[in-house]
Amino acid sequence: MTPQSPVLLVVIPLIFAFLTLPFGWWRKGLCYPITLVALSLSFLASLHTLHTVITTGTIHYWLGNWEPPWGIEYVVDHLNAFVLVIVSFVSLVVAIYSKRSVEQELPEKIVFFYCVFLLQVAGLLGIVVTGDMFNLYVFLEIASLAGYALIAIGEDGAPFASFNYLIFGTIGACFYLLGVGYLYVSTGSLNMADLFQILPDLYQSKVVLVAFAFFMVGVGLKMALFPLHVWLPDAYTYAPSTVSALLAPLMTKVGAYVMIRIMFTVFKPQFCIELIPVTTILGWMAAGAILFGAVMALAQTDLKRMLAYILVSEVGYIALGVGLANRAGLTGAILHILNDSFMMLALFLVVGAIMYRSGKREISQLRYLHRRMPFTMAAFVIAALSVIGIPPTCGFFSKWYLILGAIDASQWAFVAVLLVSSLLNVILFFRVIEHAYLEPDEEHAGGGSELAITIEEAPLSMLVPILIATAGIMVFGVLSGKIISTVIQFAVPKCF
Amino acid sequence: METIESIRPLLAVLVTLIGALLIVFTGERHRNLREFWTILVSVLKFVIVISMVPFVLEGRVLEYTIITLTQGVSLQFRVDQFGLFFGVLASALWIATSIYSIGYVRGLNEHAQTRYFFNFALCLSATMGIAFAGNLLTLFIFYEILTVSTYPLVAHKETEDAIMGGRKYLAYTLIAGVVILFAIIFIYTLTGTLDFKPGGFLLGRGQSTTLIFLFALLILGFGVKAALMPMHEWLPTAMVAPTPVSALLHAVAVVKAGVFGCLRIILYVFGPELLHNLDLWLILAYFAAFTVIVSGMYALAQDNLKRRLAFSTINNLAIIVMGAALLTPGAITGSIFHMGSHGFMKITLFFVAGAIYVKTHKENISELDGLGRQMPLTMGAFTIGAMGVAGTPPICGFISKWYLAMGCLEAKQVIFLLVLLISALMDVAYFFPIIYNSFFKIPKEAINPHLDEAPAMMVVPLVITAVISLILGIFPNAFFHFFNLASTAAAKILGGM
Amino acid sequence: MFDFILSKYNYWIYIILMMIGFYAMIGKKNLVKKIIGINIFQTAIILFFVSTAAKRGGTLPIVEHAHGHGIHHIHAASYVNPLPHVLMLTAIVVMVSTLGVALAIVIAIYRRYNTLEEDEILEQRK
Amino acid sequence: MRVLALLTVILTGILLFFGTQDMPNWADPNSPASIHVSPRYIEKTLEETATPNVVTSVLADYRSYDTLGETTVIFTAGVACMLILRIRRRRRE
Repeated sequence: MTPQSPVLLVVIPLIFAFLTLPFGWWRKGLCYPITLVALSLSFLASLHTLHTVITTGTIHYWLGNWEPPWGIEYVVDHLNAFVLVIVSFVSLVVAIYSKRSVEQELPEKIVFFYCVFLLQVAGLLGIVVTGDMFNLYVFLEIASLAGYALIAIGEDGAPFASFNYLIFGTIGACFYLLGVGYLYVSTGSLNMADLFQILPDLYQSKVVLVAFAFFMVGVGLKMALFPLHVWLPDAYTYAPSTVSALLAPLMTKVGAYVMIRIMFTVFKPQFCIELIPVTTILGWMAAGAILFGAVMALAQTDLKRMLAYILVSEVGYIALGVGLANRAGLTGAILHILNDSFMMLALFLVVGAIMYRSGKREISQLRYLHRRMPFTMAAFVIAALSVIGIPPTCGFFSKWYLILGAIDASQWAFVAVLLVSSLLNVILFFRVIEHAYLEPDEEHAGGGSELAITIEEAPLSMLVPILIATAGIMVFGVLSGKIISTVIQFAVPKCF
Repeated sequence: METIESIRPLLAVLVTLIGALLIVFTGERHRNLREFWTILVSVLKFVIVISMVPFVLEGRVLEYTIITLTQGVSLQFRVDQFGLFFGVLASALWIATSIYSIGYVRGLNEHAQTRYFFNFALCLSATMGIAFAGNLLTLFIFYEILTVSTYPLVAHKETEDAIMGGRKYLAYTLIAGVVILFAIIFIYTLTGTLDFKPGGFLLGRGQSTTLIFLFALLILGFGVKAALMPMHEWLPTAMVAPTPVSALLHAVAVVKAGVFGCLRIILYVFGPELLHNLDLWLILAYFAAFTVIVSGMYALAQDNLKRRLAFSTINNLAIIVMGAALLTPGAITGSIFHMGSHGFMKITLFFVAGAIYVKTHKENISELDGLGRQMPLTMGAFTIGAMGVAGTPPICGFISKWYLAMGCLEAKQVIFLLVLLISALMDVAYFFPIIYNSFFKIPKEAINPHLDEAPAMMVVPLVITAVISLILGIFPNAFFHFFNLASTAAAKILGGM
Repeated sequence: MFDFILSKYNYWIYIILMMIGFYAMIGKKNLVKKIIGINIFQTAIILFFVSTAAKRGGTLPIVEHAHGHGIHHIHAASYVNPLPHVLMLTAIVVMVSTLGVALAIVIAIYRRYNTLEEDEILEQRK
Repeated sequence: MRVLALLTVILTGILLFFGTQDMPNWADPNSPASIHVSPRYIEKTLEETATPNVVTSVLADYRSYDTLGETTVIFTAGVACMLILRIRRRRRE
């Protein structure tokens, strides 16, 4: 018997999204618990899916019981089961966090906010779980539309940033659709597994080459891969805290997932490696992304914008791992999908909490913050160390595999980029940490000055998610070997 | 070699980690309780560490694997003689340092004391992890934790100088970290394993140019913390830190971790045979000898007491590396033992510098005239420490230098013997004036002629470490067969040859 | 050569349309013109899809004699390909939705800046 | 900026032109899309769905999940518009 969990994990948030409207109409306060219930159920379903995949192998779920390639099929293998768990868990954590932040930032929009929030999550999950090219497009649009709306309701510059995002996002989605069309014209199929079988005979066809190019550009726009990242910094800076915390970890990672899926399970790896030098180009773009993101981040005075540029650089790591096109590199890339989700989650949650308490996020305004919000800042430090790549945080281990992959591939330039980027991140984060922790102007005459500034920690509903994310960073670091041996090594395409 | 599964090394690491958490949650409001945790944990840790001595002396190895990190490499502790030697040294000196610290921070009414003790505990936890690490990756993980947890200690004063010192420290050590990481991953791609093995595991792997390159990277990387010249720049700058931190940095945790890393690389990764084949040992020895001489000259030129001590540290660390590079039984024994003896002696010297600062707020050597009359115990301890560093019998520095000298002869390299002698002369040259002036010179300005020592919390530890230096000089095997640990480690490494 | 151009004329039309739309999206300064660009772009894609469904000699994909008696064989070749039509029905809806959200955002922008010209908005945001 | 836009558009156009060379001719009954997958919809629609209109049967049966997605997209757009356009009610105090 096929388990129902793959479809449940998408449908549950969908149904609950519909439910938030009538219930929210009746009692505004019900939206938050409804969202939590929906996402918890979805998370449980994703856990069940992952468990099933680990124990019995790939799940094929035929929607409406129409056999593929005629009907739509959900294919859940180790790769997307892994990403599903990440997506549903991160969104659950953000949902827990959202309560106070939304009440403060968007008091009159609560009902619609949670509805769109759930749709966003449903869209992301739908992208990840599907095995059909066109179905992916539909859910991509659900996620994108929800994303545009959520970003547009942020602070002053938000609608304009969101409009830019909409333009680029639509170009990306249209290119993707065009790619689907080209593949359809040359094969007659929309099913990924079916395409995987048919395509090798057509690798010389110019239609397929162009389709591939459109896929890469389209997905590159969605995952904000340098130099297609232009929409990202503005959008994630001006979006409401909760939304940044939801989209920054997930949207780009889901994009990265789609890229891996298309490159290695719709097309065959040798197509991207030998027939056309996609992976090489991707590697260099990624190297550019890593350096560009870090350097631009250095130029920022706004903490949230700095994080947005760091995100650009982090996306580069994933792309670099894919571009290395060997087992270690891909392991690193997939591991980084997990690690970076949690790092970005923690960082954006922390910024949201700081905003909530002080309304400030200029780096120079962070003074004394370690006394007012000790736990939040501790979480920030741990996340920062993880981005830098200090063991035993999880960021170190993805770097480990990426460097391993780069050495295996004898790509010394990439090794250098990875190492240098660590150092740039040190400068980036210690600049912030110095501001928050050290107080050079002050006279330290009395030991009693510690008590002068009272603790004003974020409310518990925000603090707990932050601590969960931070704990995740530490735990995934220590458990990385375990995660790789149970999931990721099967998620890497077999021919590597 | 018999291997025993034992959780003790993990406990030794964890106990300080838990201690650190207890310190944070106790906080500023309950100072005495917080300090109680510090001392309790340091004593507990010491007990755990010495409980491993009997096993290791019998030639057994205690091992504990926590979790697999990546294929063929685990987060693993393995306690052998060399690691245990370092572990005993660090945990013993931590007790002294924590008592001393309490006296120091209370004497000066320092700010952010909780952070200070927290990071101190974290540092020690990391140091213990380094000592007991069973493979390069585990070592590296704790090495980086040590780097990060030391940063707040260096920048503790939060003055412009302190922040710059902190930045410099981070820049040097993290760049080094990156270099080491690269080399480690490279070794992993060559061999698929990173487990330490007495006598090395790289023999016969990879091309000689690659290996030379890797060796250079690793020595440069670990050499930063070990303050080998020209990567020493951060160390004198880091002297802005509170004195107990300097004591910890210089005698125990950071620089010794660097030297420990170097020795692990030389003796347990590359191994004597490979280094002989590649002729790297001689180059390394010359490199270290260069540092020995130059740092000695620098030390002569310093007026700030702590900076002079800093350069003296650089000098002694280079001697340790030089000894290890000679790869003879005597030299290795001497260099391992010198890690310990230098630890006890140098911590005494720093304790003295701190005690002087707390009592008189003086930092410069030229101001110390006649201080011996005011603080005889303190300056007496200083005399023992200083003479020990110079290698005067019967203080423990003599024994290590004796073995090092023997090692030079065994390796038939008289030039290094000369270097040793010159450095001993320089030690005398930069320490003797201090001792003489403080006891016999009549001060320019009136100084308190009465006995007026620093707080007991500070004097007691420094006297104890001085006395231990003396005892170790007379009975090198006193306290848990200290010397035996060093000599058996050396024997085991060379057993493979 | 002439034959090559003629036999694929559906593609040329869609390519030209798409380039016009694409240029409007990224080249125009007025936000509403950008949105119009989106629409042209998407319409081009719809045309492309639908044109691939055509079959010479095929008719509407509604099966004749559906309620006749007995079993008679249905030839797929006599009906055009239904799948692109279905996909485009979905895509049209997606496009309408995008248009709606885009217009909503534009209204929000207009409320804040009182203009829809990109450079004027950028001027105000400095 | 406009030059850049024009350049991008022309590049895209060239790419599209390049791809079109290998496209099946217009209304070719033997194009891959006409042979693979789609024939079944036409041939089996009566038997499997009892719907003579094949577009309907694909839309509402074979690929009905896409249609669910489609309705969700509209729903999303509607809620999104309300979310964006809802103005803060300023309390008159």
